[in-house]
Amino acid sequence: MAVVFEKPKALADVSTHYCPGCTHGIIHRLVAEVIDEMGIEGDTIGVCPVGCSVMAYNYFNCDMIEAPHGRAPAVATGAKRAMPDKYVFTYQGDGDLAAIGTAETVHSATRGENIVIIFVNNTTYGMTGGQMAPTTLPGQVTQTTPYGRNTETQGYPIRVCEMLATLDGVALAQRVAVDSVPHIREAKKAIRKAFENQKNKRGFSIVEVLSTCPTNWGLTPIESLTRLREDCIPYYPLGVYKDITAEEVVK
Amino acid sequence: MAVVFEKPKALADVSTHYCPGCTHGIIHRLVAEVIDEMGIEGDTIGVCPVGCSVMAYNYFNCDMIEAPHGRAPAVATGAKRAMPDKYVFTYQGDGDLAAIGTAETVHSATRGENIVIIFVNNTTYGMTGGQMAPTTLPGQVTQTTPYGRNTETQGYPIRVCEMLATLDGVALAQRVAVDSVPHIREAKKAIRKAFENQKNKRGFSIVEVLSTCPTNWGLTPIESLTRLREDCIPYYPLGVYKDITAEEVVK
Amino acid sequence: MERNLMKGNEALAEAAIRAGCKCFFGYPITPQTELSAYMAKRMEKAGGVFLQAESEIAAINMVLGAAATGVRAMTSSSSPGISLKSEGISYIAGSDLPCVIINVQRGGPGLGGIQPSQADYWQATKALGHGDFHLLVYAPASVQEMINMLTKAFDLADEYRMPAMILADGLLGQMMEPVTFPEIKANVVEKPWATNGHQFKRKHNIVNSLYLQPDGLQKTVQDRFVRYEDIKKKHSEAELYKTEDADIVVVAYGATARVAKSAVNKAREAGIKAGLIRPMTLWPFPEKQIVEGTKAASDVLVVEMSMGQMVDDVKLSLECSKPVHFFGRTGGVIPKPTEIFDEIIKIGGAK
Amino acid sequence: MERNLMKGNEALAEAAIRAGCKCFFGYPITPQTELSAYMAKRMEKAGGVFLQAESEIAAINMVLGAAATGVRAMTSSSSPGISLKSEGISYIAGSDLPCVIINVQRGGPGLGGIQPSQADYWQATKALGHGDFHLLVYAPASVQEMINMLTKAFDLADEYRMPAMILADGLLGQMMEPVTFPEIKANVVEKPWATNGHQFKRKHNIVNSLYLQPDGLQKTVQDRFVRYEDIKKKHSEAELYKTEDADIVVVAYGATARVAKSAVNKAREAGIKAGLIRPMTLWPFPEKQIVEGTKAASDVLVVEMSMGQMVDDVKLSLECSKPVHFFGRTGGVIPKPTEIFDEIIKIGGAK
Amino acid sequence: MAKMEVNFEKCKGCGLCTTSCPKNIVVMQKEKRNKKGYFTAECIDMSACIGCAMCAMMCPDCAITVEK
Amino acid sequence: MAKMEVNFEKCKGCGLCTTSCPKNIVVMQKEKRNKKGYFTAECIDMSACIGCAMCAMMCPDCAITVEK
Amino acid sequence: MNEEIILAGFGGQGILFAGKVLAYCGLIDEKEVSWLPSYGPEMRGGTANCSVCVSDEPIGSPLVLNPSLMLAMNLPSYDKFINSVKPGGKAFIDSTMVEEKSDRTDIDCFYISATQLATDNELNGMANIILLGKMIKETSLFSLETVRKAMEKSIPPRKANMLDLNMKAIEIGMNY
Amino acid sequence: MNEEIILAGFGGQGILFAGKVLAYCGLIDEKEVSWLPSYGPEMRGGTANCSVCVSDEPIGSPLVLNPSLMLAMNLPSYDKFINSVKPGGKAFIDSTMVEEKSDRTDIDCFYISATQLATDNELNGMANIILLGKMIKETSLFSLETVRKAMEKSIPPRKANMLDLNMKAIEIGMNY
Ligand SMILES: Cc1ncc(C[n+]2csc(CCOP(=O)(O)OP(=O)(O)O)c2C)c(N)n1
Ligand SMILES: Cc1ncc(C[n+]2csc(CCOP(=O)(O)OP(=O)(O)O)c2C)c(N)n1
Ligand code: SF4
Ligand code: SF4
Ligand code: SF4
Ligand code: SF4
Ligand code: SF4
Ligand code: SF4
Ligand SMILES: [Mg+2]
Ligand SMILES: [Mg+2]
Repeated sequence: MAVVFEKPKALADVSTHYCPGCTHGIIHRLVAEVIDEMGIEGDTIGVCPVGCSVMAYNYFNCDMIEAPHGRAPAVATGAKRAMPDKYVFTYQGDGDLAAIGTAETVHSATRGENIVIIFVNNTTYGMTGGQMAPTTLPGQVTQTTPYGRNTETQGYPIRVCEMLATLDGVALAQRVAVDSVPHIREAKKAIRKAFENQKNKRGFSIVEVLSTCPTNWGLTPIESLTRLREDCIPYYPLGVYKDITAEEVVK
Repeated sequence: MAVVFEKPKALADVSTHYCPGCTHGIIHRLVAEVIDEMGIEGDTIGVCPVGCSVMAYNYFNCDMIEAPHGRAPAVATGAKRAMPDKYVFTYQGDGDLAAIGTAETVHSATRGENIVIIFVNNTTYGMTGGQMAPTTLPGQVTQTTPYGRNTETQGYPIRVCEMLATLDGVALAQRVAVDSVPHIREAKKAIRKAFENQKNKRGFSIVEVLSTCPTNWGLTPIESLTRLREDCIPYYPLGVYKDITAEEVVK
Repeated sequence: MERNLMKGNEALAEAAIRAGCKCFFGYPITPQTELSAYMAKRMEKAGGVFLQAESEIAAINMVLGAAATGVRAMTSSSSPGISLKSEGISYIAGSDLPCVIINVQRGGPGLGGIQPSQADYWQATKALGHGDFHLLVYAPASVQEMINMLTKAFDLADEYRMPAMILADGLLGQMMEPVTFPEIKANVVEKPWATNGHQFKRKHNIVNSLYLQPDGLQKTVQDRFVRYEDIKKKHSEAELYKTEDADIVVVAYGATARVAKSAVNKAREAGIKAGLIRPMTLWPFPEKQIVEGTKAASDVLVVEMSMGQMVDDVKLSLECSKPVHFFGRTGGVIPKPTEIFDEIIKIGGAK
Repeated sequence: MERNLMKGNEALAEAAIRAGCKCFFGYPITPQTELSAYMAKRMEKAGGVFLQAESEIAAINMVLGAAATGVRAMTSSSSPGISLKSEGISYIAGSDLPCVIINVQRGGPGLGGIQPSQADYWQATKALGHGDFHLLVYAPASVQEMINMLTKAFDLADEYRMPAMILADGLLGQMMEPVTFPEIKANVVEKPWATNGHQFKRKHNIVNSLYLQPDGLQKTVQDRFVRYEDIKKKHSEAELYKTEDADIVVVAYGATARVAKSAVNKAREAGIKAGLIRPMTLWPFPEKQIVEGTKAASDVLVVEMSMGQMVDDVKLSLECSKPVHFFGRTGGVIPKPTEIFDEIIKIGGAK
Repeated sequence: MAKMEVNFEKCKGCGLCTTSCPKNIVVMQKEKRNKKGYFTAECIDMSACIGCAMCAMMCPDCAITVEK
Repeated sequence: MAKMEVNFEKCKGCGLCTTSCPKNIVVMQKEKRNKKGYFTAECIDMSACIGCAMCAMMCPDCAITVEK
Repeated sequence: MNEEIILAGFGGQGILFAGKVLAYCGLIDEKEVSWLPSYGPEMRGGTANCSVCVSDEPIGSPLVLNPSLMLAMNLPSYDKFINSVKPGGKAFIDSTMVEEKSDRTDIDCFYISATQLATDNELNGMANIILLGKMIKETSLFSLETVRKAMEKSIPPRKANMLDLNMKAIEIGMNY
Repeated sequence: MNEEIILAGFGGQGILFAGKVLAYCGLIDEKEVSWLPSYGPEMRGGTANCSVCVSDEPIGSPLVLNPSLMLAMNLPSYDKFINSVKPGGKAFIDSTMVEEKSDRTDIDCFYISATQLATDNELNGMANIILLGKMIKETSLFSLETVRKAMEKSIPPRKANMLDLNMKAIEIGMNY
């Protein structure tokens, strides 16, 4: 009998600190699988800022840099500019990437910085106990929107892929989800494409992954998958918002 | 004989520090004319951050707050939330609004903050002596792109109106120019619409004004108008990128 | 009055609302998240504004904007977030605006840890941003004191037109203790300088920190320092505990002072004449009280949850006239009463 | 070697390139814009990276990323921009990364002015961000010294794995003086900790400042402070000028020291035994040199372009054993030689 | 024949794997807690397992290995 | 009849007004500098002025007043 | 009275709530009290614990290092704290969750299958309170009256219906 | 030698360049020198000026407050600095731009219609150098040889063709 599925090598053999059923774990694995498949673990530098995934440096086996909250794209830019032949990726939450780090996100995108951004959108600040994130859905109850997010006073969610797709430097902007095996397969393909883009010096690639936070959503892990499917995906439609390689093919 | 044109009352009767032919002066006047026409000088709070227009507090006769570089939308948010019945506007340069202040810009927009943003895009950092701005055109020579902006290493310009138009909180996103009298008339109409939006609590309105910087462009004021027309407008097409009142009419 | 259990973070929020705070702008960070959460629940009902900003920088600049219009405004964060606010705080000070800033300190530098710390002392008292300026800095040591000091911070901030800080730590922010809320008379200060719309009734107001002429800037700074001198004279505060006859005086503030007090009591039980000075304001630093409280003492022991930041201020207060020892824990480690007791013994024994 | 006129800002840039700086990330601000402009012209040709960041915060974090990979990296700004970098600097210190940061100081607080100032002394030496940490701080007083100190800053930063700062001001940044560039042997330090791809040849490296266990964080901080002690012993620097027999010793650094030297010369001409101590490193502070240089003195006069920030360090160095007077200008005002001379006379006359 | 194996100590008892098995043979047991205190997942009919690894793909903790 | 007037001391001599006059009667004089050192704009044929204010609309310094 | 108490278990087991009830008991009996939770990401899927002090004297550090009373609801918590209990102290252990037994002889250990008891009595999620009942019984720190008042204070008004269930759990613990 | 010099005028009149030539003269003659421009937004449409020190001794503050030599190319600059000139000092004034005359008797004022001269000699934009020529003539600070070398240093290679024109302007000034 042959092993058809096991932990990828680029992931350390340790138990993560993530809550049971948190899909951060699935997304970690997908990134690690791509690194394994491309054989680039020795040439990869990961950048993780603050958020539930802050300790990802203990989970990925490639070299890792821990970045200040929101600044991973800047840190990645520094690393990539210093080492243009290495693969540099960031792994960021929605609070990190779309709130405090908005400027770094937009500018690394418009610069066409040749990096990969894995953007984990779980519609809340997981690490700090479930406050409103820029991506929190209208009406969603969080620690700082105890009566549900009121768009009148607390504004509207940002659809990051749609926004970044307006920028010339972006090579790939795609939104995927990890609520089911077919979607997980799609997510992995997108991540692979992003890393291939970096290999081929095509510029900035972002893969937005819709993810769960059972703990702060107040749902079981399985209920969380349902919410992801029924509430989040409709608001954040999955799909490719920009893909310059597709354009190359089409034209 | 009746006066058909004179300095608006909301502008102070002083000589500005702007370079000869700098169109900041025209834009100041348009804002002041709208304030006069709406009779709201006594209820208006202007917010000017750092940039050539940093001393606008000496030029506008309404109450004025000087904001840190890039933070005018946050300062304006604070003022507006504290005084919801006042008119609050910011007056920001392209370095200010689209570089260091990107996060504040995007978030005041997505929040639908009920303020007016006058965004003066002169494709450079005027105040500090003409460095590359996020809006500097490809190939444009500046102090920090002495060989012309190379998009390979220095990235692509941001088209702010196009980007912000993807956000739900935006009521108006319009780009105008001040290179000719017809365009100046259009610019004033847009500014008026923005202030009317605030009056009617419609949310965030931004008017991007393509402007000149003869000093740092190394051109005469008249040559600068030509550049505005021939180089800038084609790259930054004038027009309405979002207007919820128009949508209301259309639907 | 009824005593209730309340978390430090929540007590600060409730106290702010009662002190007439009209605008709160925050950004989540451990260990002070409960403060925002409380505001989110109560502020709107109390007729005020709660807004979660996109970042600490946005939050402090929203405070600047709100404070400029004359309302009471507040923000709150923890160490890394406070660093991010430093430019904005410098602007607020330079624009002579009143406001209150909470720092529920955690271990640093960098991301550090989230456990209690006092390693932002220098930042708070000497250099919260560029340029010559100060904040009022209050150092509470109990949940009740957080409430009392917050009220005072708003009042003095308004009176002197300057930012005030509550320098707390994770221990104080997270713990629950019994508290009561005194009836608060919000000290209403006229703010003729506020940019709230001139209504054609006055010249336009300008809130600004820019002075292109060095002489002009120098003059505003010097004028501000004259006000600082006045504050130093009138508003420094410290608690003196068993210092009258103390041979060894411990100086400690905030949560550390609680532990130090246990150690002092223990030392007294062991027959050692120990005492405690607890600075309650860190700026202005209670220099006179330090001199007063160490009159009988041969030695001074400063205890901090840092590598030693207040220790210089104690030396300077004493004009280096007595040996000032230091015992510190950092990175989120809380000193134990026995450790401080041992230090007291060591100093006593070294005679 | 040929002497050429060069602006301070440009000299810093050229010196960095020669010292093997591979990455420069900046954001424009007066009065240091020429530094970026020079880098924009030369860096790429020299095989390095120049990138104008979208903000000071992005710039310092790009430095963090580049430094993490093991290359020499630098950024530059002026006062408000340095405040914005403070979180990032604290992270760099907390991650034990070497880099060089330039602060061409201007008047504060807030937007302040753009003329020379020394009011960021406390920030640079005590609290450039939250938590317990220090930077190496060099205070050049001439364009030539900017070049020399920059090289040293890179070398020591690498050796001790910590950030180093050149604390200049608008006067030094903007002025031209004759300079020569010494042949520089870039001190190549092995960086086995660098996150530059492990190539399956070693365990993965981690650059990090997070320690969730307080004990772990305390230990790293304490270990860092052991290194600091070593630096204090070996690397403090000061210039002593006519101090051997001086009754009155002026202590001043940077541009102010130039003016002070003129005043001291004037005083000597007038028959007053004056001398000058010029701290060249501000952290570590040259305590021994202060003691040494004031041996003969009855009085010490500290002169700063601030409301008095270094004065405490001088007092502490002397253990308050001599009267330490202060004369300051702030907000961009540069003290005049005659003003300092008058102060010297006043102190002398007060005897 | 295929085989799926749940690492007893790694499993966090989240149940996600149970949602994805096309054969519906992955369930949560209610008998024995692991050291962390979780009831873990298990395969109740290994002979029905087709080795598709869909359970494993859904597992956030790499607690499942599949052989075929 | 209409009248345009250039405020001599306010004018910065930029020339923008000269580009917008439909009657082409606004030009820069080369005789007299104002206190700031600028040669200013002037109307060379007031009788042709139609008071359209297009010159004034183009002026960044509110240096032109138009009456009609 | 000077009790230093640690309560520990998983997040979700009601550790912080049980601590709060204890603290309110002290408050009602006019003691000095403090309550301090562990906080931060260690809560994510890890252990949660809190320190409660109840004393006649003002409380110094609210952080308990060597508890006189300890309540443990899972193995990691038991492992972490069992050896820190003061000699002469008491430990209350949920034996449904913790199979081990301490070999310390200088403290009293009480093993209560609280989680099982809760399930059996349809009091799911109240194992914490059952353990608390046992603690109150064995220490006689507070009267049942005090505990009831403390419960009233601790339970938010909109969950008032939980009061009786909680008191039932207390009794089950006291009668164990 | 210890000259403290201020040169002032509009931005664009070549004030900083003239100062740089002076500083290079000092450098070539092995003096201590410094050059310090005014900087910042006051340059926007306002005045530009610079301080140059040339001395046998190390230079303290490079900021000149009371110049021994002053060169003014517009009215605001003239107004700003004329009264700060040291008694015994010399002022060189572009009389095309500045119509006023100083009534100070303790300094020597030279009025040169430099801008006009530049136009007349097809040396547009070199009024600064004409004034500099006059200053060098009246002070005998540097030899023509030194000035030529300084020009070579100050003019960037790609503008080398400007050298002769500049030297012509110097001569016009010297012969005025
Ligand atoms: C400057 C700063 N501000 C705030 C924080 C606190 N903080 C840590 S993580 C985080 C947000 C986490 O949310 P997200 O990025 O969505 O990641 P998630 O935990 O949801 O995966 C915040 C606000 C911090 N560490 N630093
Ligand atoms: C924190 C901070 N960084 C940098 C600066 C310096 N600075 C002042 S204005 C400016 C940019 C001006 O450009 P822009 O916003 O486009 O306005 P313009 O002058 O072109 O009208 C910069 C970088 C500053 N004042 N504060
Ligand atoms: S808090 Fe939410 S995002 Fe964080 S580990 Fe737990 S479930 Fe995942
Ligand atoms: S520098 Fe440019 S933007 Fe600034 S005032 Fe001059 S012309 Fe206008
Ligand atoms: S491998 Fe496929 S069939 Fe077998 S248990 Fe897993 S999901 Fe079911
Ligand atoms: S998905 Fe993994 S962790 Fe969750 S129950 Fe299944 S095996 Fe256990
Ligand atoms: S008002 Fe019209 S016609 Fe008259 S000068 Fe001006 S632009 Fe020309
Ligand atoms: S546009 Fe105005 S400032 Fe310019 S030349 Fe005409 S009148 Fe003068
Ligand atoms: Mg999130
Ligand atoms: Mg601009």
